[in-house]
Amino acid sequence: MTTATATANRKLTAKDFQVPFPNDWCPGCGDFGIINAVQQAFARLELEAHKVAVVGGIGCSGKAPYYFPVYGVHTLHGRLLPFAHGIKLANPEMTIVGVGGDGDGLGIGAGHFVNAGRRNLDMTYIFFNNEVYGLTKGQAAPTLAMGLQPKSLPAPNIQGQLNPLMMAMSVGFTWIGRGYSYNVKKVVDLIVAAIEHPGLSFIDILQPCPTYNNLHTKDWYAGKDLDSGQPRIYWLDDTDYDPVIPEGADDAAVLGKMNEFLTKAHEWGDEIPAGVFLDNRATSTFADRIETRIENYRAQPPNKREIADESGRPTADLSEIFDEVRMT
Amino acid sequence: MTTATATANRKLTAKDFQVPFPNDWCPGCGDFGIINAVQQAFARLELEAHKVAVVGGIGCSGKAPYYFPVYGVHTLHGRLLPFAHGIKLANPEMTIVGVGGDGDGLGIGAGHFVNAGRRNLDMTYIFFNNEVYGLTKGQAAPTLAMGLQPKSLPAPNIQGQLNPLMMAMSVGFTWIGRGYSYNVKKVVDLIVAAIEHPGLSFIDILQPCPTYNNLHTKDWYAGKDLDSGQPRIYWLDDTDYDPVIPEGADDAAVLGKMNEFLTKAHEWGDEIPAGVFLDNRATSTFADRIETRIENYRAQPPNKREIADESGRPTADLSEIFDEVRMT
Amino acid sequence: MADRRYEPQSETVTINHDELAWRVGGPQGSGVDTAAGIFQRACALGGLNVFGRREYYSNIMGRHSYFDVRVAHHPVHSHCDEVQLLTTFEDESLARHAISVVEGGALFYAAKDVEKEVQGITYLDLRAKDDLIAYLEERGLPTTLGGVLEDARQRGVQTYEADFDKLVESLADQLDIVSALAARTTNTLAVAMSLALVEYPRKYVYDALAKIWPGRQKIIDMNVAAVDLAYQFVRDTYDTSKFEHRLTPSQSKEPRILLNGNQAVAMGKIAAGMTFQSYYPISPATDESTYLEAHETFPSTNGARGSVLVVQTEDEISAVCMAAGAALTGARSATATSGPGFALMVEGLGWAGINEVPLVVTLYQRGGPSTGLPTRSEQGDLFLALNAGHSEFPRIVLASSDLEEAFYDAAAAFNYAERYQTVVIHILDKSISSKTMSVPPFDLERIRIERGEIASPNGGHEGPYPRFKPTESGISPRPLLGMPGGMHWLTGGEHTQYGRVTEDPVVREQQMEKRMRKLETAAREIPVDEKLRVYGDPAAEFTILSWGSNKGAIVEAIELLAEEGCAARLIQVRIMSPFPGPELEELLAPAKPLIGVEANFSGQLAQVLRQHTGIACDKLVVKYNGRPMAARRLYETFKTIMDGTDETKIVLRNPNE
Amino acid sequence: MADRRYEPQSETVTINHDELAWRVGGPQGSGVDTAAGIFQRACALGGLNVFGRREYYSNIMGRHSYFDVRVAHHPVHSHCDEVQLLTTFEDESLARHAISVVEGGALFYAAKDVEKEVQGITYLDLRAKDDLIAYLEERGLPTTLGGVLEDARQRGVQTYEADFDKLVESLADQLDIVSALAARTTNTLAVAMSLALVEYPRKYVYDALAKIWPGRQKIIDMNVAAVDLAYQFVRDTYDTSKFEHRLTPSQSKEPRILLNGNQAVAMGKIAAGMTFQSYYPISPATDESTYLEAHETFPSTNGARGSVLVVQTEDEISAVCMAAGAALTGARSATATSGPGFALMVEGLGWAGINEVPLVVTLYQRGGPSTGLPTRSEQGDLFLALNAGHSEFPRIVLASSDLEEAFYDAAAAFNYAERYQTVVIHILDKSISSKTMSVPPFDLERIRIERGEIASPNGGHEGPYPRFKPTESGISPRPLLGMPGGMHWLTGGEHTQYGRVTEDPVVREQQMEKRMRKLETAAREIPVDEKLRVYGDPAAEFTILSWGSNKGAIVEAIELLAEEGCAARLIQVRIMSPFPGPELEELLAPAKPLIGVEANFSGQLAQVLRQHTGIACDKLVVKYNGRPMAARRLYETFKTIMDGTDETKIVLRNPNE
Ligand SMILES: Cc1ncc(C[n+]2csc(CCOP(=O)(O)OP(=O)(O)O)c2C)c(N)n1
Ligand SMILES: Cc1ncc(C[n+]2csc(CCOP(=O)(O)OP(=O)(O)O)c2C)c(N)n1
Ligand code: SF4
Ligand code: SF4
Ligand SMILES: [Mg+2]
Ligand SMILES: [Mg+2]
Repeated sequence: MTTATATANRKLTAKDFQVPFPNDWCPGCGDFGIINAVQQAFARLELEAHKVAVVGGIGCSGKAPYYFPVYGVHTLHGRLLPFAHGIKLANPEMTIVGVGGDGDGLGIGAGHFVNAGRRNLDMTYIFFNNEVYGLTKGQAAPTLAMGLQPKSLPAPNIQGQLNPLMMAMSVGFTWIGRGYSYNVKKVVDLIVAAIEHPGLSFIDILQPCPTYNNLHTKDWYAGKDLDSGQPRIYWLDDTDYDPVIPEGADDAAVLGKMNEFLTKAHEWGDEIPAGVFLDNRATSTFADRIETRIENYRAQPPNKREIADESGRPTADLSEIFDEVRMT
Repeated sequence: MTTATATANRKLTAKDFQVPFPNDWCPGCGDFGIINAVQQAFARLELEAHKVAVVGGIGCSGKAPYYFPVYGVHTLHGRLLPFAHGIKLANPEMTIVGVGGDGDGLGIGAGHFVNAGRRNLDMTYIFFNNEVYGLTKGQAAPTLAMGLQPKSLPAPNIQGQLNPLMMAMSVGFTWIGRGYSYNVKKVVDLIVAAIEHPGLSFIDILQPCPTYNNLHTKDWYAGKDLDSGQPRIYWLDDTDYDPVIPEGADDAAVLGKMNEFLTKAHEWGDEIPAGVFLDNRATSTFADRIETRIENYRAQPPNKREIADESGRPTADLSEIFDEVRMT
Repeated sequence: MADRRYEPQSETVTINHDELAWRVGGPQGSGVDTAAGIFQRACALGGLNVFGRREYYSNIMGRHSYFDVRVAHHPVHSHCDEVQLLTTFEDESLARHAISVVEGGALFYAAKDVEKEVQGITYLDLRAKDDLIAYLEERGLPTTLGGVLEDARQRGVQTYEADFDKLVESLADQLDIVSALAARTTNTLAVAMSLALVEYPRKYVYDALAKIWPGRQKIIDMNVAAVDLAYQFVRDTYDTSKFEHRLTPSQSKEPRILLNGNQAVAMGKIAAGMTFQSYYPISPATDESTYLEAHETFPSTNGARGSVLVVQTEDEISAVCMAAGAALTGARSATATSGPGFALMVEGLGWAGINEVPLVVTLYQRGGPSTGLPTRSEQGDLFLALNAGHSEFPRIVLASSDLEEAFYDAAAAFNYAERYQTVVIHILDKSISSKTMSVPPFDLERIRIERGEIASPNGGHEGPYPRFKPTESGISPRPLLGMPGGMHWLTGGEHTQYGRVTEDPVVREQQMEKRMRKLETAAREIPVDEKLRVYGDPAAEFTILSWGSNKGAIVEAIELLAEEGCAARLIQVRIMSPFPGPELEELLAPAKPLIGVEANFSGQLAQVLRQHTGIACDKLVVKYNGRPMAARRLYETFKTIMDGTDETKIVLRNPNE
Repeated sequence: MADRRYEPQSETVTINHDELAWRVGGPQGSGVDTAAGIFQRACALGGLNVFGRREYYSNIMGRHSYFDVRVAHHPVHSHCDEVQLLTTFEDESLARHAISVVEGGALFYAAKDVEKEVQGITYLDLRAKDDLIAYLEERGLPTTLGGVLEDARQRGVQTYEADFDKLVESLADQLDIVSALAARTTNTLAVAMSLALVEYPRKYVYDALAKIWPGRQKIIDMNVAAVDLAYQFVRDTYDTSKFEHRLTPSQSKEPRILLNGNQAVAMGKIAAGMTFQSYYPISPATDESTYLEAHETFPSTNGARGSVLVVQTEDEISAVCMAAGAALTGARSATATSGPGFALMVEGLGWAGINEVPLVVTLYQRGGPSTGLPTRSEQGDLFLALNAGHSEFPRIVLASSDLEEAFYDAAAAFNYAERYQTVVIHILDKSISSKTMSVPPFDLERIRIERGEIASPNGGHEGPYPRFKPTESGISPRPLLGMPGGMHWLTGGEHTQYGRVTEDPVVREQQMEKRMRKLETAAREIPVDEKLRVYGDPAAEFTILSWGSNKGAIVEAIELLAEEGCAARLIQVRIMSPFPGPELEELLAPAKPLIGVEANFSGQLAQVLRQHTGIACDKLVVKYNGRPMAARRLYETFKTIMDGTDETKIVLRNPNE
């Protein structure tokens, strides 16, 4: 395992973003496809490993950071967004990818999810949507539809379902996509686009959990139970759906797009749309906004500012501050 | 102050729901209108005081429970929904009214807001929307638009704005309205309807904070700054907007209503809609769902079940439970 | 001891030949739990006493887990670090546990693994690999599982090879089923081979299968066939004479139930009349709540069907607030969690404290800090349980040490909560929660439900009800939300007797004093036998102070000492708040030496003891590798102390668990 | 003492006539803060030493607030329960505080209030009303403010009536402005009347106005006119000879800044090079963060503009996690909160602890438990600060006692955090945060920034960086997120040296021991003078053990004792973790009696002392009504103890604050 850096004579490959440690997800878990896709996306983007942080929540999904030779941060249940925000705000040069479960993100972490939307900080949040709490053995996640009973539940789910796409849109995520973990190629494209988007990106990944979710399995997504036998998932880029809110879009344009989004996000059942749902280029990033307060924020971000001279003396000059309260 | 109970020869009035204690909101605060309205609504609904709990968050708004001679529960910052849920679930006979601020509900409390939507428990949540953190002296609430600078902020707000109506709809509240605190009459109607709705109701109340919100003042809502000089607020019941999703509505109907809702909820500026935005009668209540698991839930709710005989012996009969694990 | 790595960890212990310490290991999800379940049930159905200990990774499939089962004619309360019989069916279990089989013991292994390099075992921790390889190299043995087996043989262990694939094939042939299906009996085969080896009557194994898969006759039949095959195979294949242990069923057929700690607590709660439980999933607490969910309704002596409303919340903050809300209505209400979840409940506990809400929180400690060792055990949360909350409010903290206490304490917690109208934290740990034991069915006659002082507000007062009226005991009659005439306010703020917020300094003092007085009342009223218990020779000077799940192992260690004529006693502290300082001062006066035994880094109980009494432990015996203590290791340690070791802090280590 | 209610609370104290204890009260939002600000600045600008104490309700407008200011030629570190001069301009302040004016003192009151019934004062607490009415009735006085005034006169207090409405009218006339505008000067009028009474040169008042409203000449002019009017009015109207106190400016013009505790901490953080602070608003911590927001950029000796990125988060959980995330990149990072917010940070602290993140948390204690007394003071959170988190990790807990310590400790906290790579909790309380003092400008030369061991990973290693490599000190060089070659993992789970999660028992022990070793290292390295400080006569047996904001009052009390020839010393504990047990054992050996003084219910420091050393305090002097201790009350209490009282727990009460 060495530092992944593209050099003049060598392109990076997914291998550069793999680690020689065993992985302990269940055989056939949808999570594998996701990390494969992330590895490929990193390579395609030619990221320097030390400038990347993969920040995980807690859950099977939350273990994903262990599988990249970058800065891998396995945080607390529901808290990947605040940790990721802290890292990115203090070191804006880093590429931040959040990886977390649906329980993590919309159960215990929902408050951060909602308020992260308000900031539009430049990072990508990959949401592992398996409809269950995997690591605690199969309880209902907030993404599980009411009335369903995956195998660990003693009775059908009595709580309603949240639609992660709707949630992301309602709170202000500016790039929203959906992937399917067994279609790695498409997921790679989504991740690349999400990382390239300069604001807060969200990817809902439909991630079968063969161990606990016996309802929405690989076969189900493949439509094996349907008369048509056709896969349930179809791709928005094969339709004329346009996810873009262009820079400077007016309110009516934004509202129009939101309505289209809503209609698409609502689709489920025999036909499930995937791909890019929203690409909002009209909203400023958090870094832009910080610059209105701290002009040299990008040049002198919190992690870079020189705070002491060689002998450890503070560089901060408090004379102005003292003057405000100076009496004699 | 006596127990408010309507008798054959006397109708209840708002007075029956007032208390003889001083109130310490700032003069002119929008909160006064809200409690007046709640008191009138209680009277109109002829509620028995002991069957009502007003559950508050923390903030100026959170103090509202002190102003009713019912069970008044002043909880923790952001936690009114979990406490309210606990009370209602254990004693389903009670009428529960939540009263809390915008910071309380969509800042620190956002996670509960989101997940309460999944349950559709029969209670009413009155959301005091003043766009600031009143009690901590005027910081930005999550409802404050980006770029605005109410007087306590040292610089314009750099975080985005959440739309409470959108939020409530996205997560599953089944009755959603908006009021304006200086129009008490309309607020009374809204509260009555919200309480009568058998599921989770949400009322966004535009609540001027004369002390800290110098932008959206009574005058502003009255449209004094507009060329027209007309009030900004208009009422949906004066339009042909229909908030109802009827019982048994199909998916397409639901989606259609959501789109209409979205369009209305998005309106802001010179014309601000208020009134009933959503009245969803198609979703089952949490109590209905619990009954699928515990048949006698309504007759023997947690607070009523007889758990001991006169001599304190448990009524629970564990023989079946022991039998499952009995070896010899 | 720090570098005693892959090596036998204890003196060889003599355990009677008619009892057995058995271990089965395998990858998570491969049926290890089922195997252990069959084994334990077979033994328990034969009237034997069973003690099971489960170790597993925070993982769903693939990582190593194992089960230790001790079986005896007398009750057993602890596992052994070393076992007499080990069953493995893949590489990792053999590599990890061969070293823990005692001289004269035996192990089963899968034929196909012999050539496997230790280095190539997928999930074996690097540290463990390195140590094992070094151990084998030192002894000139090949660094393969073959080397491991050879070492075992050199240490006097019988090694029995089994070709599980072949056995599965024969079973498939015999039943005319596909091998994939037959392969599901691998764990049954392994268990049955163990039981065949100790010549245990196979009818109990049949019965066990019926218990495990009630009503699922096809599966039972297939497994019965597997049992027969295994018994046959052992008889035909092995020389069993070298392995002397034999297990005979017991004549006595006292009633016994076999269950784990999570279940015991759940049952205690049901018995106590709990009607509401909120929870957010977290190991090792989840199983209690999911058990309750699966037993949401049950019969009731009054004819009506009883029930517990179990609500899965969005997080632990919601769980604690919801439970508190429910408790206000008079419902007996609780939530269950472990360290990280409890950490999130701190603010909610304070609210319940100042509002005098009878709230029960069941806290299953696991390895920490932070996410720590989510599926391992530690007694690390005592400090937090005692101090969770800013400023001060009275709380009862109650620590159970075994399944019986877990049951009765779970029930008692509600009495304390309602009597003292405050937060009760019932502490257990992972090792109790996943420990299985055969115990007499719990006696509901021992439970009396006391609901504390409930107001009857219709007695004619005017205005709001003085819910928080200062009293001498600190306890004020409480109206339940919904009672006519009982209206008052509740607030996290300091308040008047009506519950209205106040900042008046005098009222503040009154309320603070009123609340804290409840702790004195509780200290006065709770019987000393509930506060602490003494085991062993009460007159002994050699005194062990401990709490919680260590009890079983300590008591057994004391018995071993007693057999050698060494007197010792254990003082088990059960109520941590109000801390029984005065009682302990008296009891501990003659202690010499005083030895704190705890499964945490710094001896938390010992520190709390000193905080309250000034008494310091002379020695501290601690274990913080996330695994429970074994009786015999404690026995050895106590001997070392009796022999006059200089060490004041002795860390129990066992790299092989 | 418990029923000593509305009554003078102290023996009449003699304070030199050239110093002054002054109080101003009024409804929140009516300008009390401004009034006090003018008064303090006027005094400070005259070279006097100023000490201000602010009391206010958790309310925005209308509830009672008051400000105590002590002014002297010598430094002052404590307020007085009794004052010499009281300024009021409405009913409630007069009703509350008249009783606290000493014999020979004076008060101002508004003419219009005299007839007002005590019963009719809107926000006066019921308890306070009842007590005041009973007091007046006992003395045969009318239960009106007239009665209150009459009582004051009987007690030898000068009462000066002012018709503020009339004064405002004359001002309006004089300046030709509307009365509503002129009425805004009411507080200036009140302050100026006080200063006129003590014949303080009015030019300092003018200067104070300019300081308060820099650049707002119109407002200044109006207030200058008000000052003149008030001085004139006092001279014309009152017989000032009966009030003997006079205030003269000081000749010495040593440099002084006037600020409060929140500002001192903020300045310390800026000086220390903090570049990131996350926060969620909460009293009494908010003001620090909003001060930082308003001073987000500042000049820097290296030419570049310095800055602190301040982020308002959605809650305290986010605040602590975000700050930890930022700290991982090498940014000096902190968050500030108070009890309820800190309660929510417990899980996050554990994560920072196990990941060895240099994270500073500034904890402003307020009255608890729960929401408690949000704007009042308590030292109730020591237990929580020491024990927040399940299981164990090393933490530094540092408690400041005054504004200077607040500044230097705020800076030192980052050195500790980075040196020991762990969580530092810097504890203060509401009384420090809102205390204003004139102090010498802080000396940045006393600050040296030490960044601890930072890795230089490009030094040629292979593979992930061994971030958590066990070392003797427990400290391992840390790469900052973003450094080339420094890649490793971070996890709340137990981990290998690379930060990968592990459940290996041996690695677990190594990491646990490595982490906890840092505490020993810190205990060894931190100079004793940082750990604790001794005041008074170091040879005295009479020993007071205390911490935090009580220091000022205790030191003054000791000085008063010394004046009478009674020797006493204070031992102030500053570092609470690692607790300086050995140092204290030595220091406390001759203590007789040992008296714990704390602003909490149960003597938390005293208990921590006992936990670590076995030493118990002989007496406990506590105050838990949410208000700080006054020097003279402590002095009286110490005298009682010297006189041999039997009481072991003495509660300081003052119903009139
Ligand atoms: C504060 C806290 N509460 C609970 C847990 C226990 N826990 C671990 S993983 C998990 C749920 C994981 O579900 P999800 O986020 O959907 O991830 P998945 O395993 O499905 O990928 C929970 C509740 C925890 N670690 N921390
Ligand atoms: C855990 C916690 N954090 C912070 C606070 C401090 N606090 C009190 S009120 C408040 C904000 C109130 O704002 P909002 O909810 O909008 O109510 P408003 O005062 O505007 O009605 C905050 C942050 C608290 N009480 N508890
Ligand atoms: S439990 Fe489900 S989500 Fe977790 S690893 Fe297994 S298959 Fe994947
Ligand atoms: S601060 Fe604002 S919201 Fe609070 S009481 Fe005053 S006006 Fe009302
Ligand atoms: Mg999931
Ligand atoms: Mg608000």
